[in-house]
Amino acid sequence: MSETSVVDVRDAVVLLGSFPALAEATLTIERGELVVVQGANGAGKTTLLRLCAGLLPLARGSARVMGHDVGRDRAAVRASVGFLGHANGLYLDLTAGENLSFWGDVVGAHRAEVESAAQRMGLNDRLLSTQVGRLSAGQKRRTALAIMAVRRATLWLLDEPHAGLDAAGRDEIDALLRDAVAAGATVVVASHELERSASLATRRIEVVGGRIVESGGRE
Amino acid sequence: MSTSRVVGIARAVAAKDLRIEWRSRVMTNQVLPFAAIVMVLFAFALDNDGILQRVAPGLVWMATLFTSLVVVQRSFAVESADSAIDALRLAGVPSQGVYLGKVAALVVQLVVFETVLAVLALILYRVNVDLHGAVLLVTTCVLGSLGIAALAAVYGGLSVAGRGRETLLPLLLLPAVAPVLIGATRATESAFGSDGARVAEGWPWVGLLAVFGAVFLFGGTLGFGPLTDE
Amino acid sequence: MKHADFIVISWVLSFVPIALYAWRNARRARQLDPFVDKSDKPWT
Amino acid sequence: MSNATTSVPPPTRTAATRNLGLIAIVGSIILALLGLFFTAEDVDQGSSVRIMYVHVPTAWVAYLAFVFTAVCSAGHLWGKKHSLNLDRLAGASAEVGVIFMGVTLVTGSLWGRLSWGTYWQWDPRLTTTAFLFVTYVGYLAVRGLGGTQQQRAKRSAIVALFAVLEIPLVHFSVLLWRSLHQEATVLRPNGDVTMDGLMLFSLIFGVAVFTVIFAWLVLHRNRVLALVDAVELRGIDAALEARRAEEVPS
Repeated sequence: MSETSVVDVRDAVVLLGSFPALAEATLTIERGELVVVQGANGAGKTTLLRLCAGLLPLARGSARVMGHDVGRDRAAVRASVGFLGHANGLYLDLTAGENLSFWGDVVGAHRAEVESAAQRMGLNDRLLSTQVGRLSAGQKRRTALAIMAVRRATLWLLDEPHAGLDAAGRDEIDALLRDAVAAGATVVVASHELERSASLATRRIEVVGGRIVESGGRE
Repeated sequence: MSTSRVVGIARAVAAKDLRIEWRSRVMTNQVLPFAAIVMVLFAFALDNDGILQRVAPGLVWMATLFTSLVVVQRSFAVESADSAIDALRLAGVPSQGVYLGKVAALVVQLVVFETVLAVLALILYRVNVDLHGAVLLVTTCVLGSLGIAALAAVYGGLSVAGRGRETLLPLLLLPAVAPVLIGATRATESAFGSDGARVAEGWPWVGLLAVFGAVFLFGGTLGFGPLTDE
Repeated sequence: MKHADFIVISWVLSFVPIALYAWRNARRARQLDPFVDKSDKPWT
Repeated sequence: MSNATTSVPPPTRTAATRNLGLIAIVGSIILALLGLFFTAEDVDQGSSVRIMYVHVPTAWVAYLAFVFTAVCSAGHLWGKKHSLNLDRLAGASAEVGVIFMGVTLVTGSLWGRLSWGTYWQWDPRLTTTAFLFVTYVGYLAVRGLGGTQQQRAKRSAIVALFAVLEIPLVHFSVLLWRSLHQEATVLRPNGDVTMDGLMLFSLIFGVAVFTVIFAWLVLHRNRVLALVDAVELRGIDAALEARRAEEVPS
């Protein structure tokens, strides 16, 4: 468990109401890994992601992301983490480009950075000038990923990113995630599609009854 | 979390809100024409210059109050459509910046609305305002809008957080902005010189608006984050 | 209506809502009781 | 089930609430005797002053209730434990406050009818009372929003603090507004009544009685809210217990 580990969770217990969604889960993720988290619905996949995103309080145990404690310095954790749930968090009335430049202003990124992020995520000029409301699900997802790049998020937490996409769309997303890892990010994807994760992940883990089980891939 | 960062975020949020509003033109295509028609109809209904001049200030501010409901509703509907406001929070963007940005955008839209209405009132109801009166009017519009926007942004944020129905905003906002309605209307009456009111009498009311605006801008900056956070 | 009626109505209207609220509350308490156990009632 | 709801004492009853209840009932009877019979009629408005003994106390206790709600809300927000009990106390106090405020408005307008000749007058106190009534109905609506109990608590606490912040501003602006209208109100029924010793005592006694009633109601209501939350948690447990049983491969 070297100090450079991006995620360092030890015996974490997270309660949803009084139900231990995470019951003494332990996990470490190193920089540059692409981890796929599997498990049935309600087993705790989303809870694990939300914990790492600094969105849930810990009942017991410890959890540090990029060296920051998820409870105490929550703001620092959230600033370095990109969490993408089912909603893309975009402004439908604005164009994709305007959404990107808005986020650029919010995080204080320069114009060049915003443009390079757009290119990296395969957003051509035509798409950038289209209103988000008129984009396809896959294009919206790509815009949301581009925003993560603009935000320079070092840990990408994606909850079922492939939901609602056709085969082509899914391959595109996988390619983008590999690009993000290549560019130095660490990516954790929660997905319950078995064959999808085989090709994508450098490591696969499973959440069963609130605990984490390594299930293959690089150990 | 330096103030310059918060100001930067506020500017970005305000610019984004105003660009969305400019693109959808709800204000210029629907809200303003509606208000203008109401002003004209009032002139038909009351058909007496004396009364019209007395009523004009109250009418301008009542129209502003109800317009603020529409503007706030839209301002936060845009945020919750694709959970954009959650994305901002999840990214650890300081809520003070988001709040101040929303308030600024609301103030701009309300002041534009009030200006058009006031000009309409001046023309339709043949009210004449001297320079001193005009300064009082502008100050009242800005401070009154600030007070309304500061509270509206908080309660608007509330309706996004919980599964709040839209009916919650008027119930919470309208009683609370009563002081703005009273203060701004009295100050506007002084500016219009309606019923012999002198301009100097308006300034104490502007003081009330300033206190109201300051209190809820401060309270809102503190309260908006926890209120909209999970 | 004479003065006296107003006064009586005022007093009645002062206590009736309180009694109604208390009664409705007690009824709700009895309805909930079967679903909770002693640990949920620290006051007993 | 139906007979259980009448004969069996409510689970929220304890020695404390029983005693408080008795004191409240005895106190109310004494207050009625004092207010309706023993105290003298007012020199100007005659017997209509007898409404004062319910109108003024309920107004006072309603204000007390909303301040108590604000105190509990602040306690919940800045307390270390973010205790849900403080949140429930704030909610119970606001509910009782709204009932008392409603009563105050009704008795105020009845009294106004007798002494002013109209059911409503823009008297600063009455106007602020009406404003408070609507504001706290809004607060109770916020308590009804969905989300977890902690979310409800935090959200309601902030709205309660905003509501308390609004009271002085509204009261001040209404006072300023009414001061512009100098019409000499011949009679001001709300408290500007020349009172002899017994009348003053009865009024203060009335405030005490209604405060006891307030405490009694809030105690019971707070416990019912605790039961509601407990049942809700048990409900979630049961449902999730079933879910968990079916997932873990046996």
